[in-house]
Amino acid sequence: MTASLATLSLPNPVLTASGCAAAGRELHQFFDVAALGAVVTKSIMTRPRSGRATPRMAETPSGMLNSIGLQGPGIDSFIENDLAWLAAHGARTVVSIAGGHTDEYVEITRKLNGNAAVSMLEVNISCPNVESRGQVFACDVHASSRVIGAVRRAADPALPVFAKLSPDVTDITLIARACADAGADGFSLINTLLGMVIDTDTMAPALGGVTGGLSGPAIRPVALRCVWQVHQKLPSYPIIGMGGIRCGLDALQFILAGASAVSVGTAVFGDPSAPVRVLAELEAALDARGFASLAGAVGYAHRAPEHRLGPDAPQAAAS
Amino acid sequence: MTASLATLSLPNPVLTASGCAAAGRELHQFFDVAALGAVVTKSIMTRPRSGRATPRMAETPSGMLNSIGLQGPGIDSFIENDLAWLAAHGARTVVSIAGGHTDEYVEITRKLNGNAAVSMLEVNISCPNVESRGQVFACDVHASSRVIGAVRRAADPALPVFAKLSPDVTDITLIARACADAGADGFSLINTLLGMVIDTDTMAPALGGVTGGLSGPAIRPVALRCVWQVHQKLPSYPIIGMGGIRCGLDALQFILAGASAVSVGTAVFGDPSAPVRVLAELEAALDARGFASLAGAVGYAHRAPEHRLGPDAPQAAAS
Amino acid sequence: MSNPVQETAEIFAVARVGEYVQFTVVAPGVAAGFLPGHFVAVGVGGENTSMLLRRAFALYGATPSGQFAGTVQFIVAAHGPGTRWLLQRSAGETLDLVGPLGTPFPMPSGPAPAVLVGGGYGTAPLIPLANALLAAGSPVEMIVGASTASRLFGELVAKRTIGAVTVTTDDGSAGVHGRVTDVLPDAIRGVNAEVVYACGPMPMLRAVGDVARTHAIHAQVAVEEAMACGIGVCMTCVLPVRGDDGASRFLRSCVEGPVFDADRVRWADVGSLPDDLVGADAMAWH
Amino acid sequence: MSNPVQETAEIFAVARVGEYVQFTVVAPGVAAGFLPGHFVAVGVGGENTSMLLRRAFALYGATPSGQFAGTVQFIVAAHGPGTRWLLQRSAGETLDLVGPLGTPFPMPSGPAPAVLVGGGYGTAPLIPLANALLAAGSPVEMIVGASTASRLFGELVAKRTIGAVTVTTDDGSAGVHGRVTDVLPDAIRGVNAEVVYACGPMPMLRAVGDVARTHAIHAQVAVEEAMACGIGVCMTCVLPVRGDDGASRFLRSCVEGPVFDADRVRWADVGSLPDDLVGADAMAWH
Ligand SMILES: Cc1cc2nc3c(=O)[nH]c(=O)nc-3n(C[C@H](O)[C@H](O)[C@H](O)COP(=O)(O)OP(=O)(O)OC[C@H]3O[C@@H](n4cnc5c(N)ncnc54)[C@H](O)[C@@H]3O)c2cc1C
Ligand SMILES: Cc1cc2nc3c(=O)[nH]c(=O)nc-3n(C[C@H](O)[C@H](O)[C@H](O)COP(=O)(O)OP(=O)(O)OC[C@H]3O[C@@H](n4cnc5c(N)ncnc54)[C@H](O)[C@@H]3O)c2cc1C
Ligand SMILES: Cc1cc2nc3c(=O)[nH]c(=O)nc-3n(C[C@H](O)[C@H](O)[C@H](O)COP(=O)(O)O)c2cc1C
Ligand SMILES: Cc1cc2nc3c(=O)[nH]c(=O)nc-3n(C[C@H](O)[C@H](O)[C@H](O)COP(=O)(O)O)c2cc1C
Ligand code: FES
Ligand code: FES
Repeated sequence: MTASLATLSLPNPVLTASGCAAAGRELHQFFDVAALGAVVTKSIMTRPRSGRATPRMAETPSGMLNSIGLQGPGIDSFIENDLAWLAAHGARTVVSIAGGHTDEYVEITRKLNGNAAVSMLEVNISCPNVESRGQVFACDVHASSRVIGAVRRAADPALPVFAKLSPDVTDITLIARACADAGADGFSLINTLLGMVIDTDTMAPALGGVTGGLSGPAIRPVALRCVWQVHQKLPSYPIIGMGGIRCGLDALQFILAGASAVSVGTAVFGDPSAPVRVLAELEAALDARGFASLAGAVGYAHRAPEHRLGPDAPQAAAS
Repeated sequence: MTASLATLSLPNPVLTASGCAAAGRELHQFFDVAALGAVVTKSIMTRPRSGRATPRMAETPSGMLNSIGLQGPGIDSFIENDLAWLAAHGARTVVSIAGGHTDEYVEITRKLNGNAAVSMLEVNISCPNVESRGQVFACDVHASSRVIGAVRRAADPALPVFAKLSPDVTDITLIARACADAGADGFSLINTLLGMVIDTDTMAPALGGVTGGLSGPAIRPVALRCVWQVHQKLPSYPIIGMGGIRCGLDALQFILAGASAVSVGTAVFGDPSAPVRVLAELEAALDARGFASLAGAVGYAHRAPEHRLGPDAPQAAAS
Repeated sequence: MSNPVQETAEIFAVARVGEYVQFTVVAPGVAAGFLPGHFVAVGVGGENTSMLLRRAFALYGATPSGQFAGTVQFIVAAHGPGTRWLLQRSAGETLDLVGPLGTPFPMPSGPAPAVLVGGGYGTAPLIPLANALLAAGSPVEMIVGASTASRLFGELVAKRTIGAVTVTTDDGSAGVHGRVTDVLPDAIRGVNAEVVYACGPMPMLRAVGDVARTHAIHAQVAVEEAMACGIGVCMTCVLPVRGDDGASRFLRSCVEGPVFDADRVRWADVGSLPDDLVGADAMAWH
Repeated sequence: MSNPVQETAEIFAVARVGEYVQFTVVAPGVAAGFLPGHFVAVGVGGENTSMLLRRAFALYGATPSGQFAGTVQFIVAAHGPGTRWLLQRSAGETLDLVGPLGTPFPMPSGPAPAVLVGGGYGTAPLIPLANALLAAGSPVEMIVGASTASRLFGELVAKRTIGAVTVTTDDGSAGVHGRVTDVLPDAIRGVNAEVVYACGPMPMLRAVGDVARTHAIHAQVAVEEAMACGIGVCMTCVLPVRGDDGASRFLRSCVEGPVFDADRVRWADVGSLPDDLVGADAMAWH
């Protein structure tokens, strides 16, 4: 079930989500990481980062908040240890990169150029822009466009560059359009929603970081709406859909809304082998609906009823 | 446990949420509507409205989507039947008003002026602006400010006017600031998040309206964050907090984040007497924490640890 | 209104009936107000569930007094996660019920011959209705249909209640090979019916309405629309219904229904927004 | 790594022990890899639950072979909704387990006298540790403490295992009136301990570490930090720990712990971000 993401072709459309699979090693205890479409690694920055103070998570109804703060070893250690491990284990790797200013994104990109272990760059622009008093890049068309343009120019031309967008904006299609114009080859939708919980015992915010990112099935309707909107406005741009995917039918919703692949994030915390299970269930679901190829299902829900018959029409729809 | 919302004083801080209690009559079968702080009525427009085609709802993890489309009888019938019934039953009433353009909001406001049954206007600006190709008022500072300013000028000066904001914006504090500058006396936070579900059997959007509003506990962390942010930026403006409140401790979180009252919405669908239960639980929770008054708890979670002692300090915090 | 109450109801018995499961629960408040056509809204999933909304089930019966005083009965078919959860419950556990809800079947003012048509578990609310009609002296005929034999419900009880019942299945696995509407005209003529009552899938209800109309009698049908609240506050459960004034409006099937006069329902427009609906003109941009 | 597996585990027995409940579940894969100090992550809430995350419990024992072959045991204290759900389970039902997880207690290379200190249910993982130490020829002393008598766990089993146990309670309702650290110095001296092992609340672990340091021995302590994944992928469960190089880092308590050398943990900085942590300088605007 080949998934096609710009110039990249993957054996299947199920990926991990950045920050929910570290660099694959721990999940490899539960399933072969090479069996996935790709491993998307935790967003990496130039230097080592401590991350935020604990508590870093709070469970919420059908979701969770995290305020990890991009704890990580820095790009050099990442390349030497994590990327090498992933390559040695035959995994295709999407490297998620992050930064506090445009130059940092470019610096990381350059370090990754020419590394055969990298299949794609996912640019996490849900980071505070240190040059703009901490405003998140992804919340501003200009900042988003500047980072994506710079990464696209710096990156090996053969390497697809996907912009990972935040749902915390008035119109996600405007940000997507700006990124597309700046050279993004596709989109990863969505990052977490900003949320918070107050601990009613301490009567203070439950997270060390006060606010945190909301993920899990709770946000799935919002994620699906974002995929739907961006696919509608920019139908030729491939999308990696994510946000609360727990089973094959959840993944199918994203495909039908316009995603060419999906990432499984928070679900891994409850079920470490969720990504391979979702893959098997998605394959069965597509099959049951008579789709000969994944491509035939991508964006299918956008078709007007009268266009649901035809070469790609699943039997279910034709009957 | 008096709640104070600008010039309005309510016997307690628990209200219904607009669109989740109709005009009180049906809930009165389960509890006395006069026992609540106030009944917030379904958003009313000038003329009768059919609302959207069905299906109008989809259950989602810890949430639901609705695409009712503001079905309602129009302001005249509302005043004659619903408002009269509420007054006859001793309920304090917050009338939620909606419109497709500024004049419509003004027209409704004028019709409500001088009606003793009305305690407050809640201006639902999460409506498409027909003069701006359907862009939602609440997603634009100018449109928001224009509507709120016009309603404030048209309304009886003694009647508090609250702006009900949408979370689907890049920075809700900017919209709040614009509404405050235009004369809003306070805020109702939040309306639903835009979301969607795709039916994997029909492979088409599950809702007649394609997208719908996400409500319920799933959105509580987002709602709480919005209340926190707006209270932080505009501490002197009272807030009615809502979004996924199901029990007294949920309500307490909103109070601690800065809300002076709360609305219980979707929870009513699972438990018709949720509002009175939430009220009893909230009272007990405040009591257990040693708060002598509701006012002492409003925004308490914003205090730095060293300011948690003092006249309003609950015993729990002082020990 | 139906004077609904919210009750924590102990499950008295759970019994498998064909593909369905019959619940008998102790809910005196619900039982007290019961009339045929009422439904209950049942909380599903237990504490900490991700399912917020109640599930609606037509009441199959209520026993306000006597040996099983204060019990009500309803029939559950497996559908999605909520009904799956219900089907895993057993006697002694409790359910959270709100009911009785809805507008019941209108009863004729005096004795009046009637045909009752049930599709699948839709037969359930017709059994207490049959009893009430018979008690009022009305001759009753009953047709019970389903796609296949295992999906039939209530044919034995119906036979016991009324003396005779006509069974149809789409696949011929039981009774007459065909649809309920194939045998309805004969039944109407046979008993000289003045009214038809029906409960079952929407296409069936529509077809029953058509047959009734050709015989110039009314059909009172109980519809099934997805409901969020079940008590009339949310406006999700509407369908387009013609009023006395000739104008059509979206009416709430949970309070103004679930029983409607089939002739008033605009079947072809269910699931769309007809232009001539009251207030449809105000829907620009919505 | 601990070679964890995911297993659907039938509950073999549920037994109340003071304020706690002891679960014995059939999980041969978990049992196979068990070493003292390992924990399991248990799914809670069942199908359609709103609780996404697993709950961590220290393993109280595992029986890889013999009569109860393939079972593991853990102790659950009531805390919030997840543990409340667990406490409602009964034998015959199944649980979803991932384990064994974490880095177990390091064992001395040869026989070495040790003191084991358990606070509340923290005694649980120390019982299999005591057995392992005794089997390796190490003399073992054990201190079991709690705020009050009903919160004690394992004092009888400890006594049976080791021959003697010192009990403390903060309120004096059982054993010595006081804290575990009040009796720890005597215990260390009594057995001439080369190492202390502890599991219990964070302030207790810190205090145990302080006592051990004054006696110039190591304390290996099992911490409890809120965990989202339990398997090392999410970075929620960190605490600041000094490394061999003298530099401090946030380490994951689910894989690099839960057992740490108390001297390496920067107790005073747990819950904050010390400036000198590796990578703290990169945290502007975060
Ligand atoms: C007035 C009325 C009477 C009913 N009587 C019976 C009965 O006697 N026996 C029986 O088995 N079923 C009956 N139903 C249908 C029953 O309510 C649904 O099968 C059930 O709600 C499905 O829930 P689920 O979680 O299994 O499925 P899901 O499809 O997962 O449900 C998701 C959501 O959609 C709603 N929904 C889905 N299908 C329906 C439907 N057909 N009708 C209403 N809501 C739906 C659910 O309430 C829920 O909120 C009745 C419905 C109504 C409205
Ligand atoms: C390594 C380890 C071993 C443990 N061993 C035991 C044991 O043997 N017996 C026992 O009763 N408890 C043990 N705990 C604590 C137990 O995991 C928590 O009490 C439980 O997760 C609380 O879940 P809840 O839903 O009841 O509470 P809630 O407070 O509602 O839980 C909400 C969320 O916070 C997390 N959380 C809350 N408190 C804790 C805590 N103290 N530690 C970790 N996560 C927490 C939960 O996992 C959950 O994700 C252990 C924890 C860890 C990390
Ligand atoms: C603990 C945690 C850490 C995350 N870290 C990152 C990250 O480093 N970079 C990133 O782009 N997204 C990160 N995310 C967001 C996820 O990749 C994903 O976009 C989001 O969680 C929605 O998907 P889900 O609901 O399946 O988790 C993180 C999410 C979680 C829960
Ligand atoms: C079925 C339904 C109808 C609603 N109708 C309105 C409305 O007419 N006007 C309005 O301002 N908000 C409306 N809302 C939003 C609620 O008032 C509330 O802001 C939102 O649902 C969040 O609160 P909750 O999670 O407690 O429901 C509606 C919500 C639901 C679920
Ligand atoms: S289901 Fe809410 S109004 Fe009918
Ligand atoms: S709990 Fe996820 S890394 Fe430790």
